[in-house]
Amino acid sequence: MTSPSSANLEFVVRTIAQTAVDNERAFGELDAVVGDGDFGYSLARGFEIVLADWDSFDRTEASGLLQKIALTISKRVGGTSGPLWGTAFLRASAAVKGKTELTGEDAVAMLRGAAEGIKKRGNSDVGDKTLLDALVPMTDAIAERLAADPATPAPEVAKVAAGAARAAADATTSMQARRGRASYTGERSVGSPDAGAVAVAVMAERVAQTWPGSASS
Amino acid sequence: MTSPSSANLEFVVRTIAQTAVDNERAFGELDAVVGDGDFGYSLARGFEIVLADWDSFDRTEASGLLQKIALTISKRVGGTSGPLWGTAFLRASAAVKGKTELTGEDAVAMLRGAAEGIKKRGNSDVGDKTLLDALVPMTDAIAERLAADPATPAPEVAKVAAGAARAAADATTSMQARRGRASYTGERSVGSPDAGAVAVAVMAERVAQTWPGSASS
Amino acid sequence: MKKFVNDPKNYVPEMLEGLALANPDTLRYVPDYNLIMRADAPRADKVSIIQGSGSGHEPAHVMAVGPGMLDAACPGDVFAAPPTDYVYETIKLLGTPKGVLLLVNNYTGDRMAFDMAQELAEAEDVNVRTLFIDDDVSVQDSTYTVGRRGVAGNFFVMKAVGAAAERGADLDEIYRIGEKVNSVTRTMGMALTACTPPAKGAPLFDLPADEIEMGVGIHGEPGRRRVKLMPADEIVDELLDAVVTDLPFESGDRVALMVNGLGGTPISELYIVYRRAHNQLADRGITVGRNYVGEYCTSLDMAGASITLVRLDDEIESLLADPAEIAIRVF
Amino acid sequence: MKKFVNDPKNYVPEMLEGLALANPDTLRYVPDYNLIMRADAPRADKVSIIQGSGSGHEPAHVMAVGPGMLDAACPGDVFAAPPTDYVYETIKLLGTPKGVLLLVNNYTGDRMAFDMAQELAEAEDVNVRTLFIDDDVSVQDSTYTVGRRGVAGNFFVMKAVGAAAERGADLDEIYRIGEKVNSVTRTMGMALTACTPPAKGAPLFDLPADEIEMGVGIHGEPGRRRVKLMPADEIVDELLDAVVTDLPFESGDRVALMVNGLGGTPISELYIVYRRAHNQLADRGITVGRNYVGEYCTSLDMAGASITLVRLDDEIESLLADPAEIAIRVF
Ligand SMILES: Nc1ncnc2c1ncn2[C@@H]1O[C@H](COP(=O)(O)OP(=O)(O)O)[C@@H](O)[C@H]1O
Ligand SMILES: Nc1ncnc2c1ncn2[C@@H]1O[C@H](COP(=O)(O)OP(=O)(O)O)[C@@H](O)[C@H]1O
Ligand SMILES: [Mg+2]
Ligand SMILES: [Mg+2]
Ligand SMILES: [Mg+2]
Ligand SMILES: [Mg+2]
Repeated sequence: MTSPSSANLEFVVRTIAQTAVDNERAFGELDAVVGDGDFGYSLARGFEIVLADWDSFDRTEASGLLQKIALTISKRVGGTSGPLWGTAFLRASAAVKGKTELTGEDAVAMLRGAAEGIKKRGNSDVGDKTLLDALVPMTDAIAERLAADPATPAPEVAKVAAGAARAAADATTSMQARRGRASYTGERSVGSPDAGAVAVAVMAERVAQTWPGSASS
Repeated sequence: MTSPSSANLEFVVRTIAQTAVDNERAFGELDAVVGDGDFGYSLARGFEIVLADWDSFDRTEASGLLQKIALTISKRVGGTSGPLWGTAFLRASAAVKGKTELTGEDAVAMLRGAAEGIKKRGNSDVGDKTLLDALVPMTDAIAERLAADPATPAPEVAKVAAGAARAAADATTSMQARRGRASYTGERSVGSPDAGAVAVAVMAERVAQTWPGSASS
Repeated sequence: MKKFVNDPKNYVPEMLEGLALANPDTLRYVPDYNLIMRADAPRADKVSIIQGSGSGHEPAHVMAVGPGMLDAACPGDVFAAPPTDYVYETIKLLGTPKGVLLLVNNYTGDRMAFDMAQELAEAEDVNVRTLFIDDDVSVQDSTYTVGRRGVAGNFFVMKAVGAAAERGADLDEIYRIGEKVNSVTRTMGMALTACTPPAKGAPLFDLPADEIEMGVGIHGEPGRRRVKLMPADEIVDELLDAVVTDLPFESGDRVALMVNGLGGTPISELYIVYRRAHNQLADRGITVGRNYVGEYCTSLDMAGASITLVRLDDEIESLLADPAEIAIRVF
Repeated sequence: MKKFVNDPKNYVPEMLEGLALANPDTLRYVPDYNLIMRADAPRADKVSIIQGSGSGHEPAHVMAVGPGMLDAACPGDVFAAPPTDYVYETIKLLGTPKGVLLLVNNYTGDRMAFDMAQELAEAEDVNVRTLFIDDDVSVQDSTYTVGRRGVAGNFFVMKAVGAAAERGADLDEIYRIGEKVNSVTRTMGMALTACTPPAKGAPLFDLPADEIEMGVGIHGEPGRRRVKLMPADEIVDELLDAVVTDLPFESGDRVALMVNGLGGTPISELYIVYRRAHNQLADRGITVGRNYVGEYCTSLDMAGASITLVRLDDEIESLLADPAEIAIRVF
């Protein structure tokens, strides 16, 4: 795998941000099924500022950029998503502190850092029917692929990630929520996918589809 | 015409009361078009008490019976209809004070008394798109028929009354309301008949259809 | 029909019973005449103030009974004036040597019931005056109609005459004050949705999802015109313009501004309305001396709002500022 | 969507602006942090009380700011906890030598935002304690959930700690009182209709014309079960039974009873609910010492209601009876 350069990181982050903005309504609808419908709104309000302020961010260093985004999110995003996604970006930032060139292992480390941060902040784990149930399997799939073939090209890794995230997000449908607002509904949360998990999958798919130079972009 | 006996008066009054109770919803719907929808409810609440208390009423004398009904209505019927219908019965009562046998002229006198009472109480007149626009033409038609043939049998008079009331009530559709709640809507009151006028027509029709010994009963 | 209702015929009595249970020391419910009165009324040293009207406008008027406001409210069924007899009995119960003031919103049914009841009571030597309230600018006053309707502005009349009565004013003085307040009070409302009278069990009129009714009456009577849904600020501008130009209110005036919810609109939205109204008045050079945001005169569960302005002078402002204790409260 | 709204993104700020315009002498709106605070806060001789939560529950909590209740409210967007940063800035603005008490309804997002903000503020030596409110009996408390939700019962905690703070109590004492009130407060609500968040522009969930949601959350979260529409009395019986048996409240208890409207239900219906609840409590030998009928914690325009009981003792009752001056008012 060619190391995910700073440009790749910028691409991924911007794509996540753009996906959040574009899917405000869709993500909200998903959250409305057993939640309160504001997930799309909350994410979009934060990430639209990320996009608007993008040019003012110092992007020379990955860790610094991620920290800046974490701060923007904690400042402007409310709900459960503000602290969770803010923490996720902060931990991703910490995982690559001081690095100038990013490798595939760094990508995995950032994602693992993000997941650990969410677990701690949310007092939650895989199996609780949250975005962790897409994020963690996706990270595992990336790590596995890179372990099998460290030279896997980045667009290929992105496709693996997207496939794993989508399958995992879909699989949340049969789970019962044990964290977040959806958990109040007990068994009634079974039968629809978790909004946060789907958001992770949609973001990963968009990243894979639009990866610069990728076939399907 | 055979003189409308006390039994005939009792039949007419009971039929009016029963019609009001049976048409609570229908009369309410009519009032909802440009009014506030409570006309059927108001009438029904009063006339259901008239029916319930019927056996306790002293019915030996027409005037006394009508006065009793007037009192029941002022006691229990609210809205515009309470004072108007209460006044109408009170004036009808006054028109036959002291009489033991009722004639066709007495019937006309009672109806004219009722209409005059409504006009005075409501500060209204024929042409304002109210129940007067059915009551007055109906009374005129009865008076006319009895003038032409004083021996017209009662069921026949009832049919004449019903036909006139219906035609007049239908004709209120093209009128603009100048009294009552419907008048607030100005030109928007044109296009639907007045609830009060229709009620008069429906009552007259029921009287005609169920007149004891009448063909269609 | 999605409502807290048992038998629709008991809607009003059960509400009144609940109100009395919630205020056992201060209010008395008289089921025979469908009446809510102050437990300590009538008081010989005070004019009694009675407001009657159809129900469905709560807190008006049954929840406005208490020291500094009404001595009694005499409600009819939903949207129906009370029967004459109940009004008459209420007047008799509340009669005092100083007299009784009847506050009546200007509707045909209410006028007739109160006129008849006043006549009956006067025949028994009760000293009664009746004040008609007609603040609704959405209805053109003309000889072809029964005149303007009384809507949320009735709150200000109740409050001012209630305060004056509490201060010990006599009947003529109180009547003068009430008439003055009514003469400087103007209101216009609009509906986002229809209301559902419990006895009807369905919306009183059809209002498509993208239309609103400007100038609606508090009984769901159609208003001036039906228009497409607009942003809050545009709605406010239209209501306010109708109200301001009617009196007219002018630059330099000091006013009370009421944003009244019609029953189904949450208070958050009422403050969005208030914001615009306040700012628009400031632009016109009109100062808001007192403001009222909440539900004062509703139309069952109708979503919508009305805007009322009262031109203040020292006398009115002082009466509005007097204390009052009624059932709607936070503590 | 039939609402008084301009750009849905400005729903909350415009409401707060309206609230501040309506209370220029007593409230201050700080747009940078979406904050409403007492104009005279912080006061060095007094613990500051802050409540934060999503918006859409008005009058909770921005309209509960004032002497005797909150010193500030820190609302998020509709149904979304405020951003951590805003909470942090609010704590700093309201910091006093006597400390700050944060009142937080027990929801994941609110807990996290307030936890993080408290950590940040403590790092700057502000003395902060956080009290979580969780009165909703419709959610079973278990290790598999995040615990009970905080709903309308938060009013009683705010009122009691607000009164204690005004009396000069110190932070630990106030915290003790707040915890005690929370521990004897139980609520359950139900929805007749869904609510419509302005940003979504459509009802949050589908509730057929003949179904209701028992145990609904104040953010439109589904409740215990969906059942066929019932008469008011049956609804009340089910809510009350859930509340009474949970603590449990027992014969001989003296309680505060709150019937809280969820935003779209008129006060007339709330008194129909009150009537039944009061009578049912009497049948159980439970005395209503104080009652509250109206809107305290809403869910936008949802039609529905919740019933809250608080077991009173002399201390709680005396704190609830203390004066307070907040924006929701009649005069
Ligand atoms: N404790 C938690 N840990 C991890 N993720 C969570 C937790 N609670 C909620 N989530 C995620 O957040 C999403 C909801 O976010 P959001 O709508 O902002 O929260 P809220 O419930 O406060 O409205 C859920 O779909 C879920 O993926
Ligand atoms: N001033 C009036 N004179 C005569 N009839 C009237 C008058 N006002 C209303 N009506 C009649 O009363 C009917 C409405 O009665 P009702 O619904 O009880 O009145 P409200 O408008 O008080 O609800 C109208 O359809 C009309 O026929
Ligand atoms: Mg949500
Ligand atoms: Mg009517
Ligand atoms: Mg009526
Ligand atoms: Mg939320």
